[in-house]
Amino acid sequence: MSLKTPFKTLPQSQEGVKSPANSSVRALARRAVPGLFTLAVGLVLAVILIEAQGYQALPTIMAGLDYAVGDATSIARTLAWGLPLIVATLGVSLAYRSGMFNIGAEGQIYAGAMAAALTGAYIGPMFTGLHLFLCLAVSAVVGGAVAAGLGWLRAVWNVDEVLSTLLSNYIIMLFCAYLATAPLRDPARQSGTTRAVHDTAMFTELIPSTQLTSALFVVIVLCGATWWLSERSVTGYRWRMTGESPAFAAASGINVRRSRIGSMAVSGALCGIAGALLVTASQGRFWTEIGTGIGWDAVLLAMIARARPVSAIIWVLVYSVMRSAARGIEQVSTVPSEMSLILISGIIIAATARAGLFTRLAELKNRYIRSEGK
Amino acid sequence: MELLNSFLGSGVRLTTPILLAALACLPTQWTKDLNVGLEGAMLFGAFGGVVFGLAFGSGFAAVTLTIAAGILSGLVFGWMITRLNVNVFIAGIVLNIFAGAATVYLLRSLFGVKGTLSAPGIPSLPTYRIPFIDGVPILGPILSGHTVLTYLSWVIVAVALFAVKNTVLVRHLKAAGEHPAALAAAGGNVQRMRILAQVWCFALCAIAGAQLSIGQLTLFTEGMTNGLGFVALAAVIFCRGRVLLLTMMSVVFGLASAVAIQVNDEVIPPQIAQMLPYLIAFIGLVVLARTSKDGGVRIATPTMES
Amino acid sequence: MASNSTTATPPVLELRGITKTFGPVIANQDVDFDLKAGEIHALVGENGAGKTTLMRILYGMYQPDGGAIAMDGQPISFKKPIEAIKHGIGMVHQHFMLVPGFTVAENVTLGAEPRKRGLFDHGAASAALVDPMKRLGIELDPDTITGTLNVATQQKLEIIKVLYRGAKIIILDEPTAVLTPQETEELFVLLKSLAKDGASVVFISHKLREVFAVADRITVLRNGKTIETFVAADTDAAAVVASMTGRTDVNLGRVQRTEPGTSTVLEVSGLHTAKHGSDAALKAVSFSVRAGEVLGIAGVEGNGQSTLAETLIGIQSMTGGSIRLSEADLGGLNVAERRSRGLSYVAEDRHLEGIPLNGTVLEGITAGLIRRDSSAAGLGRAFPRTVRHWATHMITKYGIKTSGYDAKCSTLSGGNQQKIVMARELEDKPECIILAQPTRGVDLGAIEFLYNQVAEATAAGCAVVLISADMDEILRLSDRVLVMYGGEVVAEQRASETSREELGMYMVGAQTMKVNK
Amino acid sequence: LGLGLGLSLTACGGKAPTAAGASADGLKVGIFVDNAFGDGDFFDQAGVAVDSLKSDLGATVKTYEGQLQAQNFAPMMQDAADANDLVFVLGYEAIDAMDSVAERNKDTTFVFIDGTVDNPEVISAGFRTAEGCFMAGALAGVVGKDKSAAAAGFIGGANAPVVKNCETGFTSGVSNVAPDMRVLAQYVGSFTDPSKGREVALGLENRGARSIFAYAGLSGAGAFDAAKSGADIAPIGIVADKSALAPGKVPGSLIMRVDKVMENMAQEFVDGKLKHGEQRSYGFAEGGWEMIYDDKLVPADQVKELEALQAKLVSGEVAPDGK
Ligand SMILES: Nc1ncnc2c1ncn2[C@@H]1O[C@H](COP(=O)(O)OP(=O)(O)OP(=O)(O)O)[C@@H](O)[C@H]1O
Ligand SMILES: Nc1ncnc2c1ncn2[C@@H]1O[C@H](COP(=O)(O)OP(=O)(O)OP(=O)(O)O)[C@@H](O)[C@H]1O
Ligand SMILES: [Mg+2]
Ligand SMILES: [Mg+2]
Repeated sequence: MSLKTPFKTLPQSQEGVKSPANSSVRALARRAVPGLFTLAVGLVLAVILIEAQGYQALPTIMAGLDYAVGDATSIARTLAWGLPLIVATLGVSLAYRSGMFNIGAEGQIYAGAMAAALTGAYIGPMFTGLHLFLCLAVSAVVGGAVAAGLGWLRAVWNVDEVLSTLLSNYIIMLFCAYLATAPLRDPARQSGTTRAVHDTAMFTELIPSTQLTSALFVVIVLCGATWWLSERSVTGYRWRMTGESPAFAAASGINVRRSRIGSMAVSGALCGIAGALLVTASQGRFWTEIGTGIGWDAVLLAMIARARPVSAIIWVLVYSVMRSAARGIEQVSTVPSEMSLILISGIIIAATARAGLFTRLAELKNRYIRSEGK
Repeated sequence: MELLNSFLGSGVRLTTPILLAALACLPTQWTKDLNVGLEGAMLFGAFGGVVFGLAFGSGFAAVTLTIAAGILSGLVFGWMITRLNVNVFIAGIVLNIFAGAATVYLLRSLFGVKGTLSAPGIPSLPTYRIPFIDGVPILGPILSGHTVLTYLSWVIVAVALFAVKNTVLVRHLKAAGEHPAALAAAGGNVQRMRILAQVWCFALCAIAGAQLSIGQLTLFTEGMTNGLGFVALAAVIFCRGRVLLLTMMSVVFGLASAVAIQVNDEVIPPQIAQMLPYLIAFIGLVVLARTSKDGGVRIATPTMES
Repeated sequence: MASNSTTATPPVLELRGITKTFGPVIANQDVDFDLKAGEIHALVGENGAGKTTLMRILYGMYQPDGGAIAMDGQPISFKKPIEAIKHGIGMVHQHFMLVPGFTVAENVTLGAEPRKRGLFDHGAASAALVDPMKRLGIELDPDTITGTLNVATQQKLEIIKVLYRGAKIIILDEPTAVLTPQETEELFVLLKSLAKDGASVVFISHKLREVFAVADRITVLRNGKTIETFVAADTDAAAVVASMTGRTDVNLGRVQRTEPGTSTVLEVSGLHTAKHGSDAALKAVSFSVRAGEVLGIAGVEGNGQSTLAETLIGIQSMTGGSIRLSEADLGGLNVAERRSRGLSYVAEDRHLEGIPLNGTVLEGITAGLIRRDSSAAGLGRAFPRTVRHWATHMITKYGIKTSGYDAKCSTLSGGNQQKIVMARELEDKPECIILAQPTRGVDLGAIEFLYNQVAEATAAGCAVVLISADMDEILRLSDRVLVMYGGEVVAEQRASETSREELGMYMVGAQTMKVNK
Repeated sequence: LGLGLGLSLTACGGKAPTAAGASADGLKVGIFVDNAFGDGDFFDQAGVAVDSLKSDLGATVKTYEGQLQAQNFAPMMQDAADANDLVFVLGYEAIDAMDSVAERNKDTTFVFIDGTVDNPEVISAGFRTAEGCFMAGALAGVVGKDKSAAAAGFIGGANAPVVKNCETGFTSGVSNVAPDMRVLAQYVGSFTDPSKGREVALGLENRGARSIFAYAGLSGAGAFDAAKSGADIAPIGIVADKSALAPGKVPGSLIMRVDKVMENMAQEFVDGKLKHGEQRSYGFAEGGWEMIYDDKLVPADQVKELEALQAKLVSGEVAPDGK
């Protein structure tokens, strides 16, 4: 087979050939432009929003950042908040890569949270590691099954998954709400919550009163695994090709149905685990609003990260810091914490519009220069 | 009979904002720039209705100014997705999130309140009782006693049905979506069509929102659209560009919500009843994909490239 | 230079020194072109030579960076297509500019709709088609949905559109790529009659036979520059090819191949399929291909060739019959399994099935390698160093012009994209390869290279099924030719014993011969 | 850009943010709500206490809004514990977070409002919901009788136990004053959807209810709005005086004196009389509930009748669950 031809004598890929030092510096600078641009937009927006409320912008922002990342405890809290979101965002990204727009993250998170809450409360107590594993596994299976079912509908019956996943959100969330308020309600509670899980189904806190638990390690492992699966592995290649061009994938022998269902299953499983983390690393039980909005956050962050795992993780971290900072700002001023959502909206639009904006500007400049020349 | 009347009246009222939002979204589906930000646009509309209503003390002024603001926002949104190449799907989701946050922020900044803005100064749109029909069982609650915006939504349906058949504009809108290069090569203006669709979308969402805040109620509540935008979106995706089907779906959703409200919690738990519109849409989607040739065609394709 | 400066009639249209760049790419550089009333002027050049760009500038779709355009001696510049249309310029684009969901009448009148009281006038729209249709001698129901028409009819619709707009200057960008010889002939008759009526035609094509059949003058572009303008009657194909490629040794005749072997590799018998999409369903298709043999399959598009290709590789399922590859039944196998048994496939739509358009060259070229390499299944690494080196090797071996294997496939030209496909499929060392439209839109240099690769593969014993709409391609490459019509094989001939004209008769169903079933 | 930014950062004035751990002397009180203020209901009633706590006790008061983001509950609760001596917690969803934080921060006193929590570190202040709703029911019955209504309407936000409790009290209240009157109960399925609340109210009106009591948060505002825009229903207020929502239509309101309870407890805390683990229960007798009537809509004799009934309820002569 041609693989065995002596490669060593072949020229390396052309990239390696041309890279003098200063051009790489310039390339780095060019790469930094988008980041700086969005940062600047975010900062300007923040200043406006804070000043509009009658506060000094800089000290207020600093106070917020101090609250979010000021010391180890703050960082731990901010990170703890972001953990489930990271997992969910990676899950959504994974499906996006195979062209499956899993807008149903919210529903899958709820399904996973419910599954973990029930496993944690009605099974056990038992050895912690095992119990936690069981919780995560069950929620992964439940979230995965939901998503895989929707993926199957798309792959085999051609049911548009954008709409089916969107609708599944409401169906699942309302069904979970029904379970939590009626048959599976904790009788000791006045509102719609399930029973508390056993202590053995809770992650242990790493830093006291930060909610940063050993779930961190689970998330790190999941990050690594997802990155490998999506970007490096053969399966990831098949999924990406399916997303890129289903016709190409089919013609070159990739099982498109399997890729679609498989990627949805893993995507749903990750969302399910995100839900499980909400229970086992934080709430200790399911309640009707346990993950409100996380699914949509994940969808948005996955899109803005263009479904690339590393970029998704970075975006989630930035987002977490912003949310946390806004909570801090709310405590020291009357600036509503909704500011963070306004900011992130602005930043995302700025990031996606940047290229277009620059082309428009360049166009204007050209037109100007041309008119000068005439 | 009383129960039926109340159910029908309720159904019509609940249908109105869904129908308006769905009609708003329709042209954006024709131009293949499906605006998924209906929820957000409606929320701004509802907010605008109350703010302008308070400022000018008249329902008419409130609706007019809200529509004007909608048109302006539509221009900006359209400019972003056409000239700045912002992905319309991302922009739509961002709009939803942005509207939720910005209305809260503004509510606080402008009025210093949280949650609900309810003031005696907020005007409400009058309802019209049609003299003879009003008392007729079934027909009465359907035809009589609604706000001008409800009747407007029916007029828009009729106009849309007519326009699809007989206007050049709708043809260009559809061409801009189905084969933009063809329209451009034939001398049409693709960008103008795409922007126009968004302007229409925002203007009608403004009306839908105003119907919520000063038509049905006379107050504004944070997040008062409560998922209506997504229900409307489902109707739009479902109808595949056809006005009549869109109208039917909106009515079905409206009636399903009415059922959910009227049914007793001992018969069906409220959560399950609330699920109804979504379940209907879901099952309909599957049936559509199985039975019709274009059922499987996806229309809402978010794209990932930058 | 066989320039036209001596001719008396002043040109209706003159382009002087046109320059257009796309970022770093210079698409047109100082291009001169002129057009006279009543002439058919062919524009030829290899892929990426800048033909389309030049015409788009003329049509107002692009703004030139430099140069001037004059019409009837008056300087003009078009900001938008509509301005060009108003000046009587019509363009039939390389890719159809028809809205599939619209009716014929709606498509033709798009952008210039007849109105009554501000509304679309259905009656007038239908009536407006009558005259252009009469001029072209065709009949079409104005209420037919365009998407349901076959390509040839859509092509005619494009011309009706141009005529409807009252164009005096008609640009056709590769209009014959999707037409049969007969349809091409019809088109030429039409163009000539239009020219006789005083219209001027710009005709872009890669097929020199066609150019010589129809054109009065021929302008050659190479690398964005005007090389030469020939008077068609005073020159020959070799001169034009030399001008296009800058080489004099391009082979335009039959490709040199070794004699085919005797053992049967692919055996298809009684193949039936259900109807799928716009292509015909297969009815009792039977044939066999020997090792080292090239079996050409000719036919008008839509007569089942695409279905045949997709059924052979396993994308479409069959409803009856059998496919055997070296005695093994491929019946219930999926694409991957068929490929593992030694079947390869070059898809007809390169951008859709051939390559991942937004993927990298690496991802496109290694598809087969990754599928074959079982050790990498599942969670293993998709692109270990060996695979990347192999890809680099292929890029050099096949002369693929790219900045590296990390380049996006969409940044490559059509010919280079096709080289990726061919490299991938041929390096699979298949027992049998199905080539569907392997050189569609590929320039002469690349075609020659690809043919040689096919010849090499047959020399190594590979059986080839060559499906092509290009009659020259079939006659240059194949040993035997089957003609398909309506999903059936209606003729079988040895390539050396038949002619374009004879095959053409079978292709349009005017004649059938008994074929062994 | 950088220059402009710098200028705007320094030049623009405005208040400085109040430092996070400001160490003013005196009592420091935190109020944590699991959702947010602005519900026009329970949480806002607690918010009423802020001013009086500041003025009467000279306390510094900080508020914390969980905004139903469960993940934030524990960290915010921890912030509240760090910054305050006394923390009032409102909202059932925050119980778990409060339990864990209270156990870790024994030097901070946590008071849970409107519920009973079994935790030796937390003080519970429960409201006898059925008792309060009983009087709302009695008012509904009286008003309905005047309009010779066949039924009284009850609108619930969700089918949760507290709401069910209230429905029970309401029903017994109605039947105590108007034994023949039916009670129509309907659940909105949300505490934040006024337009649905309005439709439910209109539905109840259609089925014969003339007085309506909405235990449904913001969704209840829809019932008032329906009355305001002409529906023939008398909406009864809950938690606060709701007459402004439908002027001239509200016969009375059942006021939940969350603010008073909080003030009193804060005073007791200052006096050192508050013991961790205590479980208190508030009704009309303890000043937890209070009825106010609109004397233009409810004649004086009826008010008297109702007040007498309330006295019986307090004395135990009448049971709120109708037994
Ligand atoms: N819109 C564009 N953006 C960037 N580059 C372009 C664009 N259009 C054309 N080019 C580049 O301009 C050059 C000329 O392309 P053009 O399409 O005019 O060639 P052509 O002669 O029509 O080729 P073909 O025979 O393949 O149709 C090519 O190198 C191509 O890469
Ligand atoms: N909008 C564009 N942006 C960048 N490159 C483009 C663009 N349009 C065309 N090109 C490039 O121009 C070249 C020629 O374009 P063209 O559309 O004529 O394709 P082609 O090479 O002729 O292929 P085909 O065989 O499909 O006609 C290709 O390299 C293509 O990548
Ligand atoms: Mg071209
Ligand atoms: Mg081409």
